[in-house]
Order: sequence, then C-alpha cells, then structure tokens
Amino acid sequence: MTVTVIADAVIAGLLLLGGGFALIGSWGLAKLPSLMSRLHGPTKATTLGVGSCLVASVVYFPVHGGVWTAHELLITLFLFITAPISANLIAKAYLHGCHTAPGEQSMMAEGMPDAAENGADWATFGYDDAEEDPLSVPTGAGGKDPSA
Amino acid sequence: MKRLLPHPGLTAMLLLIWMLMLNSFSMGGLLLGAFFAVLIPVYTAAFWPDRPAMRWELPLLRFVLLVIRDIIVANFHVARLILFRRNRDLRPGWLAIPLELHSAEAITLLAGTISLTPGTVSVDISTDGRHLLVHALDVADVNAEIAHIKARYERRLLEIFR
Amino acid sequence: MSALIAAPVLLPAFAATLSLLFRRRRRWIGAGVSIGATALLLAIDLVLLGQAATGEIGIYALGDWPAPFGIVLVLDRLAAMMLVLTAALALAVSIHATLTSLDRRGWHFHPLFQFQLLGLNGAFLTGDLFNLFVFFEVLLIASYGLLLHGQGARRLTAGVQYVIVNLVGSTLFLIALGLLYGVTGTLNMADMAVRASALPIGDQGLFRAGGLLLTAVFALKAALLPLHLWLPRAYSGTAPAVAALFAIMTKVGAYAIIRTGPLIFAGAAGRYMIPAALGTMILGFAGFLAARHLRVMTAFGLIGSTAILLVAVAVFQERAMAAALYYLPHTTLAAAFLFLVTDLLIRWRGTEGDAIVVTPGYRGQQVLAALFFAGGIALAGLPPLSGFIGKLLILQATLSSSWWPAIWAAILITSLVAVIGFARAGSTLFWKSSGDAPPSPGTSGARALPLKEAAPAGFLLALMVLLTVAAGPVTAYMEAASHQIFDVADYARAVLPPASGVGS
Amino acid sequence: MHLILLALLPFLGAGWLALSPRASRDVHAGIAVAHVVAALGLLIFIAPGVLGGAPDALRLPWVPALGLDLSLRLDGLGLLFAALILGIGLLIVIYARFYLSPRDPMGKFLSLLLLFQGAMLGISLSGNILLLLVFWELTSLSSFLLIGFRSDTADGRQGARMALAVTGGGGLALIGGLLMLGHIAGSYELADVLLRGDIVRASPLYPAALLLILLGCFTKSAQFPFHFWLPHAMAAPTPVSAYLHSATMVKAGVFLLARLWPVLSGSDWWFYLVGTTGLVTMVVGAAIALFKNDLKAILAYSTVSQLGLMTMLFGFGTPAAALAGIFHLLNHSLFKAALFMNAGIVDHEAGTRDIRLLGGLARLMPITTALGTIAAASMAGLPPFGGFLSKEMMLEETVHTAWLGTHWFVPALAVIGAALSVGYSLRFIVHLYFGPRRDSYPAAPHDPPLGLWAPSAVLVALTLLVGLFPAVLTGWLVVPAAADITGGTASGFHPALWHGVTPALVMSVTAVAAGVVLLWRYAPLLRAWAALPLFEAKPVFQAGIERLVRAARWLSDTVHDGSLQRQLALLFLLAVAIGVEGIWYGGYSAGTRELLPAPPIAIIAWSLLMAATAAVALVPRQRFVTLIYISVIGLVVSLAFIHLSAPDLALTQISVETVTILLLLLALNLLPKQPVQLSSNPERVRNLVLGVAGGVTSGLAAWAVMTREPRNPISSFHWANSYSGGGGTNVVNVTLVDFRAFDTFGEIIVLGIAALTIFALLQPAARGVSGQRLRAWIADLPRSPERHPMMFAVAARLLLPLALMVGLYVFLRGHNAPGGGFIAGLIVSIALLMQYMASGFEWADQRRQIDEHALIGFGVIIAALTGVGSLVFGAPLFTSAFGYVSWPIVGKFELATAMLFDIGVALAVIGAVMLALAELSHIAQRAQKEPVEDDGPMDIDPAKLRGARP
Amino acid sequence: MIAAALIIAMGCIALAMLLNLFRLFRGPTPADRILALDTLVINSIAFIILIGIQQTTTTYFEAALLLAMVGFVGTAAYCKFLLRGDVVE
Amino acid sequence: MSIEFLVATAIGALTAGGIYLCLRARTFPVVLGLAMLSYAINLFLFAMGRLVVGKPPIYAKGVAVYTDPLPQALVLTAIVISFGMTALALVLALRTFLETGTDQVDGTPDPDLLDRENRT
Repeated sequence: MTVTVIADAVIAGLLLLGGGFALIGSWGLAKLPSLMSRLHGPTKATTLGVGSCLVASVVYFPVHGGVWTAHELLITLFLFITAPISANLIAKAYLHGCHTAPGEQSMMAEGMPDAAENGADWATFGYDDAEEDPLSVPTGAGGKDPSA
Repeated sequence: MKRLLPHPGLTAMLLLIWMLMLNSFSMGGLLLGAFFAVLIPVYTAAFWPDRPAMRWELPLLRFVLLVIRDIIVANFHVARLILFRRNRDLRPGWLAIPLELHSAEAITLLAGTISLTPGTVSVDISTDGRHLLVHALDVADVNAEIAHIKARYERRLLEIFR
Repeated sequence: MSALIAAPVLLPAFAATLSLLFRRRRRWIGAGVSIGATALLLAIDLVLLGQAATGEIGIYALGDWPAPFGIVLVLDRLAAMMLVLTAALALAVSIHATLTSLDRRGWHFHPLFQFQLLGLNGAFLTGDLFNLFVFFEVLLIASYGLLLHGQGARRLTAGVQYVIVNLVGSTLFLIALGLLYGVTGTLNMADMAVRASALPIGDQGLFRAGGLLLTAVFALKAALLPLHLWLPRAYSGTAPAVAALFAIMTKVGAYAIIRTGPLIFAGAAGRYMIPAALGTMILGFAGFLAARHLRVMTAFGLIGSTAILLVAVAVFQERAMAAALYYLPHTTLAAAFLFLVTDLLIRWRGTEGDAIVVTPGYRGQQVLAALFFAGGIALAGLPPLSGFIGKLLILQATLSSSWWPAIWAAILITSLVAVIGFARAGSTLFWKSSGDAPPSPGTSGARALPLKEAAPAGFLLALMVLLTVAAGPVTAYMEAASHQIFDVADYARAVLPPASGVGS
Repeated sequence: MHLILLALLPFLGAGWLALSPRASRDVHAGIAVAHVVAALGLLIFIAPGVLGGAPDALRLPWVPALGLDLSLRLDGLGLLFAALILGIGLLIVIYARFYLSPRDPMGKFLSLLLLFQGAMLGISLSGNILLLLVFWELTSLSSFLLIGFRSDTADGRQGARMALAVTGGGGLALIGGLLMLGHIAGSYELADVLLRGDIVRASPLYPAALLLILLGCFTKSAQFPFHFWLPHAMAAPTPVSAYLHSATMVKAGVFLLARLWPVLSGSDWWFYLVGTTGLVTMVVGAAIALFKNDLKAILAYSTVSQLGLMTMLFGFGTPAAALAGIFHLLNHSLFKAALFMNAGIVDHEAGTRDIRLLGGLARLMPITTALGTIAAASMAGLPPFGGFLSKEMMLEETVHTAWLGTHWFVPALAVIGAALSVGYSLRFIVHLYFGPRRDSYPAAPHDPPLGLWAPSAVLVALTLLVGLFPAVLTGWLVVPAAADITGGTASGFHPALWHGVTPALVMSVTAVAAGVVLLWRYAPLLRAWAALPLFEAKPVFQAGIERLVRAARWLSDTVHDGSLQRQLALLFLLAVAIGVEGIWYGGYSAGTRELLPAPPIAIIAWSLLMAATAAVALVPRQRFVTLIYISVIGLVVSLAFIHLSAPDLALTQISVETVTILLLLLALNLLPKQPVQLSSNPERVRNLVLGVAGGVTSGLAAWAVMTREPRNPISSFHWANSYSGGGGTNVVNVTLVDFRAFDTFGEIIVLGIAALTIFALLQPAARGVSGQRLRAWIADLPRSPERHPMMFAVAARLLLPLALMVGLYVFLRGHNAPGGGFIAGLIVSIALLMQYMASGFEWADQRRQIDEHALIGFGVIIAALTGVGSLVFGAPLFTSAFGYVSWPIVGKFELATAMLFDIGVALAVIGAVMLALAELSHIAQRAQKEPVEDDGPMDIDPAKLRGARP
Repeated sequence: MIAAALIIAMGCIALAMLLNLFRLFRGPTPADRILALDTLVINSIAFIILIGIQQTTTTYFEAALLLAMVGFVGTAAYCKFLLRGDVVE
Repeated sequence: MSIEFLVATAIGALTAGGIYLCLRARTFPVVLGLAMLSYAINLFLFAMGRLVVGKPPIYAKGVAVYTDPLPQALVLTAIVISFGMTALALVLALRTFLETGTDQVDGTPDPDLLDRENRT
C-alpha cells in the first residue's frame, strides 16, 4: 500500500518534472535570441523532460500495469546518443549558413567563433582561402531563409 | 575469435538491450538474443574498422554516473537561465577546447558529454582534429570554463581510452 | 477447385524473380524464362477457359479463409476470357520485344513484363475489392517501368503525367474503397453485392458516391472522357511494343467496370458513362484523324475503339454486354497489332521514325503495307476482320437503349473518320513512297531477314481472323459470360459459403 | 455446296496469285482465267435449276447471336448479276493480260481484281443482309486498292481515297440501315426479310432505315450528289475502270435497290427519294459527260447518268419499270465495258485519252472504230442495239409516272437526259473516230493485237445480238430476275425494235434529234457551259477533308494540350461532383454514433497539423522548408494513429515518413530549390477553390462514415480467428500475413517494382542529355567543406548494430504485438542508410554486403514459396500453419509459416528501399565534379591526423 | 494523483508543442526550423510515453523507440542537406 | 469538439492542401501534394473503421471492445504502396528534369520534341 503511494508520488513527481522540463526546453526554444542559445534548451531540458517521463513510466508499469518494462531505458539510451549529435549537426548547419550569408551573423550575440589557436580552421567552414573554394557559387541566399 | 566476436563489448551491450526489449526472461529468448548479438557485430564489423582500445569496467561506469548527475544539475541550471535570465543578460560565448584525446570515439563521447551537460553544446572540431569548438549559453570566464571541462570530463575519458 | 486458378498469378511472379536473379547472366536466359513462362501461362489459361466454359464459377480461397473474410480468386467466364486474351497478347509482345531487342534497351524489361502480367492476371481473378486495388497498383507500377523502358525526353515527360495522374487515380480508388467498407463493412465483391441490397436508405448516398467514384477510377484506366487525357502522350511516347501490351490496360478498366457495375452498383454509372463514351469516341477518332505520327494515331484509335466498347458496357444490359465482350478482345488485339506494325515501320523504314511522311522505298514495304491495311481494317471495324462483327453486335444490341440514335451516329461516323484517317495515312506511308528507287544498301533494307520480326504481329492478326471465323462459338461464350455477369445471385452463391456467419 | 465453291473460287484465285508473286505474267493470267472460268462454269451448271424457279440456297450458321449466317442464295436476280460479274470479269482478265505493261506487277493486280470479283460475287450471292454488308464493305476496300493501283500518281491516290471515303461512308450508313431493316423485320435472312415488306413499311423506323440504305446505294452507284468520286476513280488502270464501272462496283448500289425492292419500294418515300435522285443524276451526269474531254471521264459521267436511269426506274416502284431497269442494267454492262476497253485501246495505242487531241482514227484503227461505234450507238440508244430497247422501255415508263401530280415533269427530263446521252455518245463517235485525221498523235495509232480487242468484240457482238433478238437472248435471264425483284410477278417482257408509234418512240426520236443538234452546236454550247458557275467536286471534297482534318487537329490539340494540371483538375472536380451526386440521388441520413471527446492535446496536435498543412500549401518558401512542414504533418499523423489505437500504423508511418523525407532531400539536391512563380492568379484561385471543394467533400465523407455505427464488418471474424486460426494476437499483422497475405504479396511486389524501375530510370542517367546536364551541374547551395562530420560518423557506427537489433526484435514480435516484417525491414534500411549518410556512399556501399536486386528477388520468391508451400500439405495456397514447439533448454516458442512469409516481406522491403535510395544518391554522386577520394568514414579523423603528424 | 500529474504533464507537453510550432514558423533560419522539428519529435516521444501511462499499455513504446531513432535520422538528413546539399555523398 | 471532428477536418485540410499542391505547375510540389494526399487517404481509410481510443487491435481473450483491425491492415498496405509510388514519381520527376531541363508539367507544346526524338 505504502509502496504504491510512494511510487505514485514518485511517478507524479517525475511526470511533473518531465512535463515541466519539456515545457521549459521549448520555452527556451521560443524565447532565446539566437539559434546557438536556443540549442541549449532542447538538448538538455527536453531530453531530461523525456527522460523523467520515461523513468516515471519505468516505475509506473511494475506498480500499476503488472509488467516490468525496460523499453524506456532503451529510448533514453537512444536519445542520449542522438541528442548531442543532432545539436552538433544543427549548430554546424547554422554556422555554415551564417558563414555563407554574412548578414545573419549580426543576430549572434557571440559573433562567429575565432579560428582555433594553432590556426587550423573549424571543419564546418574551413578552406576559407583555399583555391577550391566551394563558396564561389555566386549566391548569397542559398542557405538563407528569405523570411529572415 | 576476433572474427566471431569483433566487438565483445558491443555484443554484451546488444544482448543486454535484447533482454531489456524482451521484458521477460526465457532461455529461448536469451539464446536467440545471444545469437543476434554475435551475428550483428560480425555483419557490422566492416562499418567499424578501427575501434579504439577501451576500458569497459569501473572508470566508464563512474564516468556515466558523473555525467548523469551533471545532466540533472545542468538541466536545472539551464532551466533557471531560460526562465529567469533576460536574453540580453546572457553571456554566450565560444570555447575552443584543446584536445588531448586521440580517437574519434573518445572525442565524440566528450563532445556528447559536453552537449548534455551545463549550458554547453559542442559545435565543431578543427580541421587538424586538435580543438573542439563549444558554445556556452552563459559563460563568465572562458578559460576557466575550458579548464573545468578538461578537468572534469576529458581527464576521465583519457583514463578510459588508453 | 484446383490451385490452377492461382497459377496465372504465381507463375509470372516466379518468372519475374527468376529473370531478375539471372539478370547478370546471359541475356537470353531472362528472355527465355519470360517467353517460356508466358507460353505456359497461355496454356494454363486455356485450360482455365475450358473449366470456366462449363459455366461453373471456380472459387479459390487463399489461405483457406472463407469468402468474405479472406481473399478469394474467382474464375468465371469473363475472367477466363480476359486471362486468355492477356496471355495471348503478352506472348506476341514478349516475342516481338525479344526479336527486336527492345528488352536490351534498358534494365529489367522481362521482370517488369512478368510483373505486369501478374498484376493483370491478379486483377482479373480477384474477388476482393481491395485486392483488386493492390493488383491495379502492381500492374500500374509495372506499367510505369515498362512505359519508361528505353527512356528519352519524350517518354519521360509523358511518363511523369501518366504516373502522376494514375497516382491520383489510386488515391481516389482508396477513398472509394474506404467509403464502401465504411458503409457496408466488407470488401468482398459478392458480399458487398448482398449487403448493398440491404442497405438502409440513409447509407445509400455514401454507397452510391463510393460506387461512382470507383467507377470513375476505372474509367480513368479505361481512358473515358474526361479522364482520357493521359493516354495519347503516354502510349505514343513509349516503345510501340510496350504500347501494344498496354492495349490491354484500358481493358482492365473496362473489365473492372463490367465486373463491379452489374454486381454491386447496378449500373448506376451508366447514365453518365454513355455520353462520356460517345464524347470519347468522337475525341478519339478526331485525334486519330489529326495525328501526324503513326503511334499517336494508334493511341487515339485505341481510345476511340475502347470508347465503343464502353458504350456497349454502359448500357448495362445482357445483350449489349455480350456484344461488348466480343468487341473487347478484338479492339485489344487490333490496337496491339497496329502498335506492333508501327514498331516494324520504325525499324524497317530506317528514317523519319513513325512520322506520317513520305520516305524512300525500303525492303519489306509491301509486307508492311499489307499489315497496315489489315490493321486499318481491324481498327476501323471493317470486314473481314472481327471488328466488323463486333461493331454490328454493338449496334444491334444498343438499339434497346434510349440513346441509340446518338450511339449509332457516333459509331458510324467515327468509323468513317477512321476509314478516312487510315486511307490518308496509308497512302502517304506506303503509296507515295513506293515509286521511289529501290532501297540503297545503306538503309535498313539491307538487314538480313527482317520479316521474321513480323511473326508476332502475324500471330495477332491470326487471332483476329480466328475471332472472326469462330465468331459463332465466341459470341455464344460471350453471351453466356454476359449472362453470368448479370446473374448476381448465382455469383454470390458461388463465392459465399452457404453458412457465412457474418455475411449480411 | 456449289454456292460455297462458287463464292470461294475468286478468293482462292486471289490467294493463289498473292502467294505466287514470282510467277510469269502468263501463269498469273492463266491462274486468274482458270478460276473465273471455273466459277462461270459452275454458275452455268447451277443456272438451269435457278431459272426453273427454284433458287439455290445454302445456310451455315456463323454468328447466331448477330443473326449473321453464312447464307448463300442464288435466284434469278443474283444469277443475272453473277453472270455479268463473272462473264465480264473473264473478258477483263484477258484484256488486262494484254493491257498491263510488263513493269506492272501482274500477279498483284489480278489478285486484287479477283478479290474484288469475289466480293462482288458475294454481294450477288448473299442470302443474309448482314453477309451482304460484309461483301459490300469488301468491295469498297478492294476497289480502293484497285483504284489506287497506280499509287505513284497523285490522281490515283486521291481517287482511291475519295472512292473509299464516299463508298465506305455510304457503306457505314448501309450498316445502320440494314441493321434497322433486320431489326424491324425480325430477321436478317434475306428470304425472310423479303416477305415482310408490309411490316417494314409500316414501321416508324422505316424512313430512317430507308434513308440509310439509300445512302449506301447512292454512294456506291455514284448518284447525285455523291457522283463525284466515280470520274476520279478513272485514275485506275483501264481494265479496272472497265470492270468497276460497267458491270460491278457501281452496279452494286443498283443491285441492292433491286434486291430490296419488294421490301422497301411502294411508298412515297421510296418513290420520291429514289426516283428523283435517279432522274436528277441521269440528267446531270449526262450534261457533264457531254462536255468532258477525257475519254474515260466522258464514259464515267455517262455511267453516272446511266446509273441514274436505272435508279430512277427502280424508284418508280412498278414491276414494269423494274423490269426495264434490270434490262438496262444488262445492256449497260455490255456496252459500257466494251467502251471502256475501247477507250483503253485508244489510250494504249494513240498515247492519249484527250478527245481534243484525237479524231479521225477510223482509218488508222478500223477494228477499234467499228467496235467503239457500235457500243457507243448502243449507249446512245440507237437501234438496233440493246441500249435502244431498254431506253425505249424507260421512256415508256416515264410516261406513266406522275411526279408531285405533274405528268410532264418526268418524261420531259427523261427526254432531256436521253438527248444529252445521245449527244455525248455521238460526240464520242464523231470526235474520236471520224472527222479529220490529225497530223500527229502522241503515238502512232494502230489496231491493237487480238487479245486487246477480242474481249470488247465479244461484248459488242452481244449488244448487237441483244438488240436484234432481245427476248430470245435475254428473256430467260431477265424475266426470272425481274420476277425475283418484284416478288414473283414479272410483267410481260416484250422488247422489240418496233412497237409501233408509241409515246416512247416519239420521245426517243426527239431525243436523237436533239442529240444531233447538241453535237452540231457543240462549240457554242461548250462556251455556254464553260461560262456556267460550276464547281469541280474534287477540290471541294478535298478541301472538305482538309477542313475536317484541321478541325480534328484543332480539337485534338486543344483538348490534349499535355497539361497535367488540367487533367488533375478534371479528376478532382469529377471526384467532388461524384460525392455531391451520390448524396443527392442516393439518400443520406445523419449518423448516430456516439462521438469521442477531444482532449486538449489532441486539439493542439490538430492545430499543429492544420498549421503545417496550410504552410505547406500556401506559404511560398524554400522547398526545403516545405519538407520540414511535411515532416510535422507526418509526425502528427503518427501521433494520431497512436492515440487512436493503431500502433502498427504509427510505426509504419514514422519509418516510411523518414525514408520519404530522405528521398525528397536527395532529389531536391538536383532540383531547383526555390519555387518559381508560374501560376497566374486565376489559376491560384481555381486551385484554391478546387482544393477547398475537395477538402470539404472528403472531410464530410469521413465525418459521415465516422459518425455512423459500423454495419457488422467482416473484421469481427478476423478478430475472433486471429489467435485461434492465425496464431498471432496482433490482429493487424495476422491480417497482413495470413488473412490477406495475398495483398501483402502484391504490396511487396509493388515496392520491388518501384525500386527496379527507379534503378532502371537512374542507371542510364549519366549518359546522353541528362549526363551532360549532370556534369554541367553546379551545386546551387554553398557547401561546407566537411563531407562526413566526425561525430555523426561515430554515432552512426554505434547506432547501426543497435538499430539492427531493434529491427530484429520488431520483426520477431510482429505477429503478436505491433511490428512485423515491413517495419523491421524499414528500420534495418534506415539504419543502413544512416551509414550512407554519415560516411559517404562509396564507403558504405563497399561494406553493405548485400545485393539489393537479389534481396528483392529472394523476398518475393520466399513469400511466394511460402504461399505455394501449403500446397504440399494439401492446403490451399497461402494457408498458414503455426505450432508451438518446446525445446529442452530453449523453452516453448511459436513457429509460424506466416513468419517465413514475413521474412520475404522484410527482405523485399530492405532490398527495395536500399536500391531506390542508393541509386538516387548515386546519381548525385555522378554530378560531383570533384573526384571522390574514398579515404575513410569521416573527413576529420583525429587519430589518423595525429598519426600523420606525430 | 498520477492522473492529475498526467494531465498537467500532458498540458505542459501540449504547450511545449505549441511553442515548437511558433519556432517552426518563426524561423528565422532553416536551422531553427530543424531544431524546432527535432524538439517536436522529442516532445512527441514524451507524449507517447504519457499516453502509454494513461492507458496503462506498453504497446506504443516501440513507436517512441522508433521515433527516437528515426527523428535523429531526419534531423541529420536535414542538416546534411543544409551543409552539403547532398544528403548521401 | 470531438475527435471525429478533428480527424474529419484534418482529412479535409490535408486533402485540400494536397489538391492545391497537385495543381501546381512544377513536379516537386506535385509530388509533395501526392504525399499530402496520401496522408489524407491513410487517415481517411483508417477512419472508415471508426475511431476508438485506447483499444489497440491486439487480441486478448475476453476483450470485446476493440478497434477495427481491417482498415489498419489496409492502410498499412496503402502506405507501403503509396510510398513506392511516391518514390517512383519523385525519381521520375528528377530524371525528367535532368533529361529536359525543365520541371514544368503544365503542358508545353512539343511536336518539335517528337520530331527530334524520332529522328535520332
């Protein structure tokens, strides 16, 4: 009985936490000023939000469903593997867009990153002065959203 | 043996995942899972040609627990930033973290950890593979932050990936 | 009933996969498998025809699930006739394609060809509406592949339209199916026929809409006005041999209308189909007269003659249906024959492709002229080929329709237009040029023995002659088939087991 | 049986000739003559019985459903006609042997001639009006080939086409008419039809049927206003003209009038239509003939005129007139064939047929002149030749005929016509044979060899004999024929050169006198004629045809303008209209099903979907962004499936969605990235209206069904039998692999074919135009230098085995829980594709270790074999079997054949998806100008970089 | 208690989705939209879990699992497209 | 507001959007339109089994309330088929664009094209 109550409390708490974090993450997504900042919301807050829900579910089913499930753990694993990569790729895409459409840089409070210490470029926009310049295509709007 | 079990760690992990998915224990399920867990790495070995030497025991577990703890903390931290900090008061910035790690797997793990933990997202790697570009949502002192990351995560990873 | 009923579906599946797996081996294996399987298919279909001719409706419950619940294959006279027609046509086309090396002008000709047959046969055999959809898709997607075989800008642009229009058609098919299932709760045609008769009045509107929509989709395949616009470009754009096979494709639409109309929808669509078919006829033969290229001409001829068929179908009466059924193989064979002749023209003439222009003489011109003349007679419905009998049957049978003056006028006038068109084209293609010097060795006339390439076309011609000579037995068969089509109760009795728990 | 042989003989000859193209001219002629003689002999053999009043008949069933039987019937009329066809045919064959030049393909010519003869004979022998139709159309077709025999001349081609168009068109009308006739009479058997004249004439359909039949007859017999094709058919070689326009082709129309006389005549309709047409034709044809200069044209128009005469006689509707008509038919055949041959001889020997260049041939070609003069005199109706007798009879009949109450009209016109015919006949004689000799002719005229003139000599002799001894020579033939026409009551046949001074004689003398005057005053008349505003029919006809073609082109090009939009718009419009129609006529009542309340989150998901939909459709943005919106739609739809208890659907939707997006992205790379504004505003409005209409209709339809109770769907059976009969608890999966495995079988084939087609489409893309375009292609997006980001590549390595494991799991549980072969196949494909994305095409392609074609093939084969396998156990195809097996350590588990089937599904899916996507990415590969150096799975591999720079 | 928490959590997720929608349409860069979509997918996973808890069924978890995997592939593909134009090269 | 209403309107909206896109003059939007239409159709077909919340078609003894599994099976088949078709249409559109240099589908008069092709 008490176990159930405690479990219920834990579940409820986790659920609230999960919902809350999901909301906060998305709130950050909506509110924060530039993409680089927005990226932080989903990668962390939302992931944890989902994670909380998943844990809640892990606790819930043995108690209420009579089954023990571990799929949630698997989902969490997947999310934890993929979320940083997604963030990484989105950031790269964004930086690439900014790099090729200089007008967008102004929106970044942090500006474009400097080159690394030893002079090597970042992978996303290296070869700036290389002869084989992939940016030679005379278009300014390619990666840019016209609505911006 | 190497042909049959190209990735023993992977095999173990797959078997674990299989049993997790099955939700119930049965001998048949275990055998089937073991069969798959052996089979799949054999097939995918070609896609993972040079795997790094890695310690699968305590340091990794410790690292994982640390990261989980940090994730939870970080979330509250970021939540606070999102909710209570005005946009213009945020101090976003770039961190170029010099790397001591060699292998792609290790660097990826580091980068993933960074992304999942406090207010930082790893963004890019330098063309010579020696620096990791990280974006921080709110950073007061860039160098201190870099040092913190290196000490907290990279050092531990160096232990795991020898 | 024996598992032979399923053979027309399974045999092409095996043949297709075999020739797919052997694609890297010698080419002739693929071709041999394909032709051999088609010949075998024809033999099997003839056996099935023999079974169906007894009047017994053959039922084959796949997976041993009884009728409305599982999928059943139904072999009645109509289905057997379509099967035989398809196999005969396919045999000619596959041999033609192999003889003319069409199958080497791109990838996967024979697998696609066999899959096409699979789709066709499945569509003719199935007694389940959704399964019909699936086989429609099989035959459509295989037809896309065949249509694009060999490629080229024109073929591709035509292909885009063909594919997209048919995709939208499939979409509508699904909507119609959904509605019908939603209202009647069944997918089996016989069961649906039984249930439809017991439908409350409040549901009948939805049922009617579903049925009409389904008919519209079939009409799209059958190229009925205003849904025929895709056909001319598609058929004239593709390789003529492929177009020859596609002559059966419009008949699949017609078949589906014939099958579902009397069974389920009680011919509700007839009142719209007759004017539409008349319009199609006029447009088809106008295009026929207007064409500047032989394959465009044939494509329009196909539209027009299919429209004649559909007029008779749209009357939804037993006699008219029998007439339509007789005309169906004829128009298929005639159009296919003419497409094959077009292909020979393109190959033998060596210049100007199939454009209706004057070219220097070439070897085989006389043979080609004779074949073309026969094709013209066939498509225009003149004696001594079967089209004439078919047309007479249709004219005679449509007298009972209130539309008969319009039908008669349309059929007779378009026949005249067809005659004029053929005379024009033929005199340009074969008469104007024949006075020129004999072929120089450099042209295709020098090729050794091109005459054997005409064998498949000759086979089709022979079939038409057979259809004429044996018109008596054939029409008797068709009358029986038509009777069977309209005997809904008999069909339902045969398909549905006596004690079907949920049926109705 | 004789009749069959008789009907077949010409065809046999034609076939023999066609199959022996290399034989010599004499052999060809011999074959032809042999067949005609044989037929003629057979006819003579049969004749006595027929003439004795017992028509020979034979009936074999052919198409009972149609009423078309192989019914042959030889009565007096048929016998007369057949005798003409065969007799003159024989002469023509002989004549042709000597007429045709060695360069002409004799075999082909005679073959066609015999074909035509067979068709004509068929008309005369048909005992079934539909069979008659068959032969009728055959004459049109074979005459088309004969007229166009000189296909190297424009005249020949045009003449042939015109003849075909007119007579073929008439033939089609005849089809209608005869079908109607048979319908009214209740039989298509000639013998039955002939007895039912009263029924027919009383029918409301009678005028229509009559009109159609007459159209057929008039076009064939070149009656005004359809007369114009006949002169142009003269482009044919002269033997053809001689045959077609004397005894056969054009007589077919008259023959049919005679044949159907008992049924159709006897009404005002008949009289005014047929009689008047014939009368007008007679006069008009004769007038034109008078002023023609080409010998064959003169003869052609005279034929028109004479045919008009016969038509008129049949039109009078009296037995006596019919008798006169049939008698004239005989006479005309004799003299006209002779005249044509004569004209041919002149053409052959003098080198021209222009009467203005000829004249004075009497000395040069005495035999020809003699024969021609006699034949022409017969044509003019001069005694003592056959033509005189029949013309007398005609004039006699006109006297008794009142036209719209006037008694003078018909006789007057008849006299005019007769006068004109005397005029042109005399002109033919005088201007051609007599008169001054020319200084020069295009060739040196002389009498031809015997073979050329003998045939016409036979005819001329006959026409003379008929004139002298009409009753003896022709009575036995004409009287039974006339009796057959009128139904057994032939009026007295008393042809004689002298009847005393009858009105006919007066008229005849008047006509001859007038004819002489016409010739005497020919020059001023010609000027007057030339001044008349007459038009040539041929240009008008051709302009008409051209206009028809132009109209057809306009119509066809306008309708089939190749616009996809139009087609789709019509399709959608039709669908909407059908929805409205169905409800309107079908009946509708609102549903009673209890509705489900919508939770807030459903509403929010819904608004997500609506917004994304609107954005996709209405917001013109980058195509790339549109894809993101599509993803949102897919996501929401998946969520809806989950919420509405359809986990299998959700799984499928999610995975298919991803693969689709991948495909779209791959394709978009090479397509234009920005939408180009092409639609005009009205089009946008049209699209919007159609879209909204379609949306409303489909939405309402869905609503209508969802709100009513289901009607005992068959799926309750599936639910009940899923576990017990199918061995699985996931009813959806059991349905897919068991209840409706056949659907699934088709479905994987569809997928396989799609992949094969994609492969076949993209394989040759690197060649030709598209290859050039590919090589010239410049990436239109700025590109980051890094191809394969490190982190992605590393993660993909880890995810691949995981995903494969998940795929296997989903596959295995499919039978009992959401999942199954299809979804598993997609998961595996996606996992592999992830490798492609992360590490590059080349790199991954080398490592995939699967052959997609084989996968597709094996997938289909496994599925099919599973289906067939059940046969071995005596169960129907695709019957599933399952059982629970207990193994010692392993424990109890289920084995089901359905699972085997599912393996086939999974393999086919993997093969198809991989093949399609790999090919598509491969094509983009070829567009890269930079050579792809395949070094590793990631661009920046720190370990390697450090190794290189220690 | 759980029921109430569920409702609140679901409400939160719903709100979060709306916010994602806002970002999805607002942009401004394509990367923003991809991020919004990615977040939407993650929120959907949470939503599916919540439905599972609400209905006390594990039937839908595979969908969530698949979504986690496949959502990533989608995001990666979009980003790859922006970076290189070519998703597979 | 009922779920039925939401689904019906969603079907309507998807259909409308699909039709609107299909009527565009370029191949890419047309393919997108087809994709949207197929979403609409999938939902439609699915809805024909009536909507049920929380009763997945997993058989268990004694369960009397379940969602109609048959439409789901049909939709599955339909999804797969429409996926294959869409893929093919897309590739075809791409291939045509490469071959002809245009992705227009609003009917360009092409007798020249025909002649050119026939000559080659």
